[in-house]
Parts: sequence; structure tokens; C-alpha cells
Amino acid sequence: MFTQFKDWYQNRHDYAKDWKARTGGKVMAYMCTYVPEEILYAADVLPVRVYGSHEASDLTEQHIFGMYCPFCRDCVAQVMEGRYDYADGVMIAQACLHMRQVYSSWEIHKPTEFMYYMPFPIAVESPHARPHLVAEYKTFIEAVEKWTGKKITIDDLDRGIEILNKNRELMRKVYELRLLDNPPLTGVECMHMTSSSQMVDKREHNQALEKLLKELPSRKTDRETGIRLMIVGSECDDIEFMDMVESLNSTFVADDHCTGSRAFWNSVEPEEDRLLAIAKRYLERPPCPTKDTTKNFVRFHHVMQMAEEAKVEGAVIIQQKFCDPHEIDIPLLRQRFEDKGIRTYFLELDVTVPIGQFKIRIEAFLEMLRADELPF
Amino acid sequence: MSDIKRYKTEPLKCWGKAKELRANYYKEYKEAKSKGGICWSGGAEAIDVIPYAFGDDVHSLTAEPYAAAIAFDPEFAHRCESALESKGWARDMCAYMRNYWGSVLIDEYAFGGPFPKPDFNLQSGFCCTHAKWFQVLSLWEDVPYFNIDIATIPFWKEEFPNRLQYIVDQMHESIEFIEKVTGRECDDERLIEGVYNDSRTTSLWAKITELNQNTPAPLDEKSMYSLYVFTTLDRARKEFVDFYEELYAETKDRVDRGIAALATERFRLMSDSQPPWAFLRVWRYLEQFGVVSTGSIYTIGLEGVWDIADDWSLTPREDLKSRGVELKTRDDALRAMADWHMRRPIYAMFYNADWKSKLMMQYAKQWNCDAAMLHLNRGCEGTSLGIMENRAALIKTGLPVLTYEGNMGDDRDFDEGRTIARIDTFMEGLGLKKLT
Amino acid sequence: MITAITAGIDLGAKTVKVVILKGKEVIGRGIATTGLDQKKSAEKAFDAALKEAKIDLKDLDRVVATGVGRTEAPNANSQITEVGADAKGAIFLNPAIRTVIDIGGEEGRGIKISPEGRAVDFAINEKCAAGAGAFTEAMARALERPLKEFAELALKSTKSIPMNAQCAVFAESEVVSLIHAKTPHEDISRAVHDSIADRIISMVRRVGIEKEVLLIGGVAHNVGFVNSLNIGLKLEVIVPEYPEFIGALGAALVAAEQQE
Amino acid sequence: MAEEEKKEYWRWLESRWTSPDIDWKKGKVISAGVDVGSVSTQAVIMVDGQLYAFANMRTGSDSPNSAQNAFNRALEDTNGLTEKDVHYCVGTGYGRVNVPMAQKAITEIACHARGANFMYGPTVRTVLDMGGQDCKAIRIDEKGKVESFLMNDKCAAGTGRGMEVFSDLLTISINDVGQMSMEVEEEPEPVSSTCVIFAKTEATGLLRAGWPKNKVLAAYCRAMAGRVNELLQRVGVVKDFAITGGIAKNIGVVSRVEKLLDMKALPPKYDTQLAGAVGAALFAKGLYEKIKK
Repeated sequence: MFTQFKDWYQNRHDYAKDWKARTGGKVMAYMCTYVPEEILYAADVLPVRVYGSHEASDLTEQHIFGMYCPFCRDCVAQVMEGRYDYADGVMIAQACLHMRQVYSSWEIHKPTEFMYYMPFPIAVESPHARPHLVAEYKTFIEAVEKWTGKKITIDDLDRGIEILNKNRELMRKVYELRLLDNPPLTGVECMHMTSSSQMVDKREHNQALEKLLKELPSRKTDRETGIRLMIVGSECDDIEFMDMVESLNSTFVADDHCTGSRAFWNSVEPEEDRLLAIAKRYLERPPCPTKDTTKNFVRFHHVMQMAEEAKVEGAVIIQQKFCDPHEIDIPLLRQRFEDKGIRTYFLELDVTVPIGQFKIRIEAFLEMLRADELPF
Repeated sequence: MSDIKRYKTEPLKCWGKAKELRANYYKEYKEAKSKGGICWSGGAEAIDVIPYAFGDDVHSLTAEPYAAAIAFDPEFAHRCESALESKGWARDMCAYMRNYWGSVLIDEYAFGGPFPKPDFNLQSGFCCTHAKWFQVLSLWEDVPYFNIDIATIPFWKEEFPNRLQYIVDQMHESIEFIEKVTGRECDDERLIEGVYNDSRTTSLWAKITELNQNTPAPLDEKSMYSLYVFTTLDRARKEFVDFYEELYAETKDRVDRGIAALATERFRLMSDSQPPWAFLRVWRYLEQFGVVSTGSIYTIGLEGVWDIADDWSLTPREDLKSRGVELKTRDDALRAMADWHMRRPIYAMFYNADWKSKLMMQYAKQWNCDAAMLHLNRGCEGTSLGIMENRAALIKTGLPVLTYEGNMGDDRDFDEGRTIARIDTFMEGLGLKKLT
Repeated sequence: MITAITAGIDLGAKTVKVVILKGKEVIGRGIATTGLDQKKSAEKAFDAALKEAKIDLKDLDRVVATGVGRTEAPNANSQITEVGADAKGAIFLNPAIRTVIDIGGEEGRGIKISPEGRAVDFAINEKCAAGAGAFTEAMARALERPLKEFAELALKSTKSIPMNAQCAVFAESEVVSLIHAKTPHEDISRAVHDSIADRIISMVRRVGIEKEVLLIGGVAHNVGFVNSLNIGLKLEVIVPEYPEFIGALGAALVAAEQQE
Repeated sequence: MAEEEKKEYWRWLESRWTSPDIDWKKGKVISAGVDVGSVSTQAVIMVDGQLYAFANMRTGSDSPNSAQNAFNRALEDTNGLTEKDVHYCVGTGYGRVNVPMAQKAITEIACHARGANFMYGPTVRTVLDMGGQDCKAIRIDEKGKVESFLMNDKCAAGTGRGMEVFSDLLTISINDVGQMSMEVEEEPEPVSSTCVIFAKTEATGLLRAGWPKNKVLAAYCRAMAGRVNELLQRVGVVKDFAITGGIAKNIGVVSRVEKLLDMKALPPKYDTQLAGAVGAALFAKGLYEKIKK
């Protein structure tokens, strides 16, 4: 049922190349989910999010100092390996320093015809961020128009918004099914769905989602749900790891990370000023830790709400090694979980994970959650 | 060896004054409350001219210099760090933040007594730790917190009215914030005076470091580390302006009289990033080879404000008064200050490896450096952003580069023996022998 | 005039090596494990080399020392760092060498050298020893095999499995889990050598890899590692006949130059 | 280069034991636990939840054999007790899934917690297990249930392995290093390197600088205690506190950890390396009783 998504995820580069051949359109490789994809769709440009490959590489150390996170190292490796050579443009919406480093190395060693750094605000809760971001969108639109030679009209923007919103609403529907006592999908399957939506033409993704939603509710899975887990972190497309966890009689039923729900959770609320509508969507979305900087701790509220709705029994908190923003949040966030009686286990992810070392920890964590199954 | 040239050298006259000023700064903060004044804390990036406008009895504790002061005392630093680690925080987070947090957690002030809780925290951040640093602190200290987001592209690179406006709008709001938490009114006269002072201090620092382009260098970087700190403390204060006027005059006089920081200077180095504060003796070790470290983009550009031309050449930016900038209203003042501070070269480090490489090459040229020694700083993601790209870029220009790993705030990440061994190897490659 | 007889001594963390030159011709080599008393170990190595050269200590015109323990070297007239000595020795062996990879017991080095045999840039592994010789030894022990046999095993392997552990000790436990997972020993050996080669290569890339590439240090005897290195670098590294003696050779050459 | 055959000082001594006061034939439930660790393997036989026999052996490069060897060794001198008399067996440790005679595998975290509860009594709340490859800090309740735990990642500083490297370097049997490290007039600074391999280099340097072996050991034991303490602080230490695993036999580390914690560890009644296998055997008993019902 999820093979299409899995296939897209695994053959992301072939897809993008084929898409270019089919449509003759331009591809924008982008970093960070604060990039306004609506505007790119309005410009008929295909946004493809830059992912790692989870393969060790010896090409990064000369470009990045060792204390930079595995995800950004992995991304740089992909770029240097030439796996993104098909990209016509490269952009970043400012988030963490680590991704700024990826953008920098890309710009130095493999510049494309369109390189764009969008200084997305950090103070997303500030009222002043809105006009600022709208102005940045205008600047961005001018640059894109110059690049593609095509004017972006209101209708174009509406089309972009519609495509994105539809994708978000459909995936939200799938997420609602994860709340069931016996979710018809695994965390890995869900990961394939959300990740692929950042790689392929969302119009095709939407069709696949509509098909999925017809069959999914009545899907009979032979597997036990087991312990209901939530996975929380940054980029968490480590399929091998999630597979291992779900093979131990547990299921991920909720997530908060930017290769999952955080990227698509809320939709654009239509209003007269389209750019303002888009700006609000990105400023008000569930924040990346880099953007959660006030005493309101909005991220924590959102995560805990998700955890409760999904009736999770435990939370696996994973972090890309050296990711400061997450490292700052994690001890406080774990406390929030423990206060709600939800046990957490914390793991640091690298480009590749030592499955052996991690398995024993996860097994022990799950044993802890189902201690009553052991005789005492 | 007698065959090597020796320059005249003498200690800095204003050294004592510097010590006194610094000690006084930390004392004033500690005592502010008891004297009926106001104390606040925030990053050294914070636009501290704003609280300055609320009276002469408003005193700040700027976070980075304070954390560096902790780093000077490894024993104290370790207690701070382990207090944090035992609460589950990672060891590889910003070392300055960890030292500061730890000092609050163990409730010890590096300058004696319990940690003096501020009346409010005011941050202005552009890296991904700045704002969160005080988000958590404000939670623990249960004090009001305002962050001014200055993570826009630096103005010497690209200028868009909305970016300046965004910062100015937040500055206006921060004034309302301070008025609310202190019950005081913002004195716009004082604000304007503060803005002029601030620009003077930071312009003077640029001019002082520019003098190090001379051979022999009038200042060595180890001393500069103790002197640049005032640009990060309370730069709007008159006494700091005066100190820099004095330092500038003295340094200029040293240049005129050919006074060297290092009598045996025969090789000029540039560094990078914050140093491993617990190991400044490494700079003294370099001197045994007749090597003087002239400074770095960090030393001159953390707070020094420069005009950066299209060819990346650096000239100290004349302060607002000298530029004839007239400030009449609060908005004038805030706008001028935002525009001023967004011109600091330091932003290159945090945004774009290529910009930083260009500035470093320019530095090597203008400061006549023969080699570079780059600190792979585990304590700061910002200043080590793109540092390997910088290394490659400098080597391409034929400049020998040595990298060493360390940490500005946590001595556990620095291996002195191995670093000295590297330096020996590097020096040998450069054909430099110890002079005695 | 009579050609000078010089010696170079390399006091490494694990072994002491001595090379004796008559002019530019090697007439003696000696090696001894580094004991706690480095002077004694040095003398041992010297005796062996002098014996082979059929000369007495007093016949040596000049001695230059290198290696971590170089300051401990007895009767040394001057010193040179490992990097400097490696560069000298390398260029003497083959003037086409531009990159030297030297892997000692606990330290890995990448050195870029000029045609004159000057080290123009170098990289050394940082805080942890992952990717150094000690690593393989630990692994070999985990498999309960002699190092040589362990190394040769790798050549039989057909597939490369990733090793995720950074730390030598954790790699050991990962090897244990591989063993428990019934992974063929040749693949484990290959995995171990690949992972070391990987780290070494990424480090050496910092200085830029330019042909010809010379591999020196005791680990160069490890065919499994050489194999992984060649695969990773996509080129054939040159392995000299006495890889562990190149540092000492370089030091001896410096002594000879200084003598002139 | 020719391999030099050197004595392996790091090896733990092998041992076995049978309780003289238990007649297994009178027992209702005979359960077993086998803990296949990375360095050593323990097999424990229990009769009605009482420790009857155990064997402590080295782990070979093949875990089913290691498990079988230890199990067989434990069955020696048990007047006729054989594998088929054992009602239920639980495997644990790295090789837990490769224990031929085991009906179930349980992680060493759960087993150590349970074992510590048996070996040190129900007052134990914090267990520190220092095995060969890793170091675990476990918080448990009065029944021996795991409440939370932490394991060291990334770097092996502060594991038994590190101590083995040292005993090898100093050519002192692993069983003596702890005691030796106590024989210093004043406590030296801990070695600074976190990496086991660099710590070794550092130690060599100290020896060359003329430090006596015991002082070097003291410096290393102290560094190790420091690392372990960091881990313990993170899990939060609550009385009573107990140490299991091989390093528990190392007074040099134990006493220094106690000093840092300002808390005494409960004195061991059994071979501290048995905790995992004991826990496994206790679970085995319970699981057998479950299926019998």
C-alpha cells in the first residue's frame, strides 16, 4: 500500500531527473522546511528537499569541522558525490548554523544558476516578523521571476497554496488513523509517506494519498501494535533504526520532527494578502527548536498535545549528534513527558547508527515499559 | 642568538586601568540592586545601548565575556559544566552558554558570592543558540525576557529596508518591554548620547587593531584579548570610550616610536575564532619562535565596526558623530544603532564560509601575515562554521595554515601536549627555530 | 674525502627504529619495541643497526632523532619532527611522491610534500585514536587471530559492511556482535580495515591527495588495510620495502645533509 | 613485523562454584541464567530461587559455544545435575539470542537490575554495572524493576576494557590493579585523555617521567571514577547504591566512585560478575512457574 511512497523515497534522484525530462521544468534543491514551497509551485519549480543517504563518506571532513551534525555532513557528502547535480537552483531558509554550512559548501564547490539564502526570522512569535517575512517573499519572488523568466500571478500563488494545503490535509487524515488503537500503518510506512512528499511533485503525491486513504482505513495488518511510541527529534529519516524499533513489538504512532509532521502540520489560512497568508503559516507552524525562543515554549505544548492525542506509552527522543538547538530542548522536553507519566529514552544519531548498540538500549527501554510481563 | 633583529619593547601603560575597569564592571553589576539600581543580562551581541538609556545606575552582565571569565578558572568551569551535565545537558553545546548556565545552577558568581539574579534578560541573537540561551535562563531565574532577532543578512553584504525595519521595530518594542518591567521611562537624550558613544567605542577598537598592520606589531593578540573585552561589556559608557581614546593614543605612539609587542618579531600570524581561554600560554609559546599573532577577523571584527569594500578591503568605520549623522529622535537613534552594528565583520563567520574566507585573505594581506593558525573550536558552532573551507581557501593562496582542536570554554576539549607538538611541526615546516 | 656515516633514530610510541647511512646508502637497520626506558630501547635498536652495518657507535659522524620520544634519544646531535622526517625519507625513496600517509600505533598523519621534500601541509588525527594501528590489534584480538592472519582475511571478503562505532573499544564490541550475528570473519576483517581506511582517507583529504601516494609506518605491513585504502582512494598507494623505517631514514638523511 | 607473544594480564580468572548446602534433587524449580558478555560469560543454576552453582568463563569468538561451555562448567560437580534437569533457562548479555539452551532472551539491563536486587537486597535503588565494553547506570525499585537507565555511548573511557588495557600496559594482573592504585601517599591528578588509547599513551609518558606504577594506576582509576560519576549523576543516584560487573572487584575504582558520590556501595555477597546471570535465572524461575500454572 505504501510501495509507491517507498519507491519515491528510495529513488528520489531518478524521480527528479525523470520529472525534469517529462516537464522540462526546473528543480530547486532546498534545505530546511521553512522554505515557502507555495511560491515555488506557483513558479512551476519542483522543490526537492536535500536529504542524506545514511552511508559513511570520506568526502566531508575536508569541508566540515568534526563537530557539525551528521545530517549536514551527510548532505554535504551527497552534494560532493554529485547526487544533486540535476538541481537547477539551491536555496535555504535560514534555520540552524549547520545547514548554513551545507549551503556554503554547496555555493563554493558546486554553484548552480540560482543560489538563494532566505534570512527567515528567528523571532517567529514577534508581530514584526510578519511584514519582514512578507517583504522577504517579495524579494524572493522577484529573484525567482528573473530566474524562470515567468511572472508569478495571484492565481499562480493560489495554485501553489492549494497544492500544498491539499497535501497537508490528506496527510493529516492519515495521521488521524495513527491515533486508532490498532493503527493500520507503521511509523516506517508513515515516514516513507511524509519524506517522499518533500521529494516528489505534490500533485502526484496527492493522487497517491487519495488512493491510499481509500484503502487504508479497512487495511488488515497481521502485526501487533505493541507499545505505542512517539519519535521526537530533528531529521529522523533513519529507516533502519525505526525498523529495528518497530521489529521489537512496538509501533510509532506519533512524531515531531521535520522529516515528519512538523513539516506539514498546519495549512495556509486563505486571506486577501496571499503572501501574508503564507508568511503566517510558516511563522505559526510547529516550530523547529531554533525558532522556539520565548518563555511560551510553544513547541513543548504542541509535542505534548500530540503525545496525549496519540495515547503514547513511551517517547524515543533522538537527536542528530551536535545539534545544539535540540540539545537545549531535550532535558526540558523529557521532563514534560515524565511529568505526564510518559517514559522517554534518548539516543544520539550519527550518519549511520550502530544498530547492535542501539537495539539493546531500545529492547531494555521496551522491557521497562512492559515490566509487568516479566515475573517479579 | 645575536644575529636576529630586536625591536624596542615596553609594557602597555594603560594596563592597570584596563584591569580596574573590568573588575569594576563586574562589581557594579553585582551591587546594582543593593544600590537601588537595575541589573540586566544578555549576550554581548545585545544592543546594550537600550538599557543604558534607562539611567546611569543600570548595569549589565554580558554573557560571553562572563562565560570566558569562568573559562579562565578551569576548576570553577568544571563545577559549572558538571552541574549542567548531571541535569542531562550535552557536553558539546555552546561552551559559553554551559559555563553561564552552570554558574546560575550552582548559584556562584565568578567574581564572588551567589549569582546576582538580573531584573530582566535582553538578548539579541543571530546564531541558533543566542536566543535559546536566555529562554532557558529566564525560565530558571523566572525573570522577564526579550529577544531582538538580528538574524538578517549583515548590512555590508546586502541591504533591504525591511531588514533594518524589522530590527528597529523590535528595538522599539524592547524599550516598551524595559519600561514595563522597570517602571522607568526611556530617556531619549541619554539614548542618543549612548548611541554616539557606542559607535565611538566600536569604531575606536577598529582603529586600534588597524594599527597592528604595522611591523613590528604594537600589540600582540594575547594582550588584545584582554583589551577588546570592553567592546563587549558596556560600550555605551563614557569611561569605556575614554579608555579606548587613551589606548588608541598609546598604540599610535608605540607605532610612531617603533615599539614592538614582541621584541623578536620576525614572523606574523593570524588566528581565528575565540581562543581556548584556559590555554593562552600557547600564544606565549609561539613567541619563543619569534612569532607574533597580530589578531584575526574575530579579534578585530567581533565588535569593531569596519567599512567593507567590494574588494573586501577593510577600513575602520568612522563613528556616527564624525560621519555627521544627526540623531534627533528615538527612532533616529535606534535606526542608526541597528545599521551600525549590522556592519560588524563577525557576521561573515555565522553566515557564509566564502565571505569569511574573503575577509580572512584580506586580513592576511592588510596585516601582512605569513601564516594562519585556526582554532577548530568545539565550543562555538558559529565561529567554526565553514572553518575547513576557510583553511582550504587560505592554503590555495599559498598561506601556510595550522589547525588545532580545542574549546574556548571547556578545557577538557583541548590537548595541550598534542597541540604543542603540532606547533613544533608547523614551525619546523616554516623553517622557524626557537630563538633561545 | 671519506663519505660521512650518519644515523637517524625514530623513537615511536610502540617501536624504536634506527637507520644508518654511508653517504646516501643504507648500510644498517635496527628495530626494538619501545619499553618504559626509552634510552635502553634506543640502544637496543642502535646495536642491531650497528651490527648489520658492521661499525661501531664511534664511527657515526652525526645522529638525528625523530619521533614522539626524540628528546630522549641518546647521542643525537639534533632533532626533527616526524612529519619533517617522513617528508625527507619519502622524497628520497621516490621523487614523484607528493602525499605521505603515515600510520603509527596511535597516530595517523597525512602529509603533503613539495618536490624538495618539504612538508607543505599536514593533518593529524584529533582527540580520539579511531583509525590508528591500535584499532586493528584490538579487533584481531576480538577474533582471536594473529594480526597478520586477521589482515589477510580481509582480502578474501567480497562485500563491505559498514562499521558504525567510532571508538576502537566500541568497534570491538561491534565486532563481537558481528561475530554473534555469524558474520564471516573475512567480512568482519574487511569491515574493520574499511572503517580505518575511511577515517584515514577523510583526514588525508584535508591536505588534498596528490599522486604519488606513499604509505609508511608499521600498518603498511597490513595487507588488509592497504587493500581497503586502495579501494577507498581509487588508486594504488606505494608501499616501500621497510615502511616502518622511513622516519628514521629521513632523520639519517637530514644528518647527512647537516654533515655536508 | 612478527607478532610478539605476550602474557595477557588483562584476562579475568575463570572460576566455578557449587553450594555445599543445597541438594538440587529436593528442589521444585531448577532454573538457569546464562550471561554471554563481550569479555566473559557466566552461567548460573538456581534451585527454587537459591544460588546453587555458577561458572565464570571467558567469552570465545563464538557465543553459542561460550554459552555451552560456561553452562557445562556450571553443571560439573553438581552430583549428577544435567541440562535436561533444568526446567527453564534465560539468556542475557551481548550473545543473549545465541544461547542454545535458553527458552527466552532478556536484556542485561533488566537482568542486572533483578540480579542486584537479589544479591544486594531490596533496598538497592541505584545499580552501576561496569562490564567489559560498556557502563550502565540503572535505577530500580524494591522489586528490582528498572525505572530508568543510561549507557555510555561513543567512547569507552570508563569501561572495564580501559582498565584491561592498563593492566596489560603495566603488566599487572587485572585482579591487582585496584589494590595497587590505593598504595599512594597522595592522590594524583586524573589522566586527562578521555580516549582509552590516548590515556595509555599518557600513562606511558607518566611512567617515563618516573611515576611509579601505583601512582599511574591511581591517576587512571580516578579518571575512570570521574567518567562513571558523570553517568551516575545523569541517572541520579538514590540510596542504596550497588556496583556489579567486573570492575566492582576493583577497589581502586570503587572507592574513588564512592568518594565522588559521598556514598558507600553495598558490600557484595557474591561474585559481582554474576548479577546478570543471577537475574536471568530468577526470571527463568518466574517464567517457568507462569507456564506451569
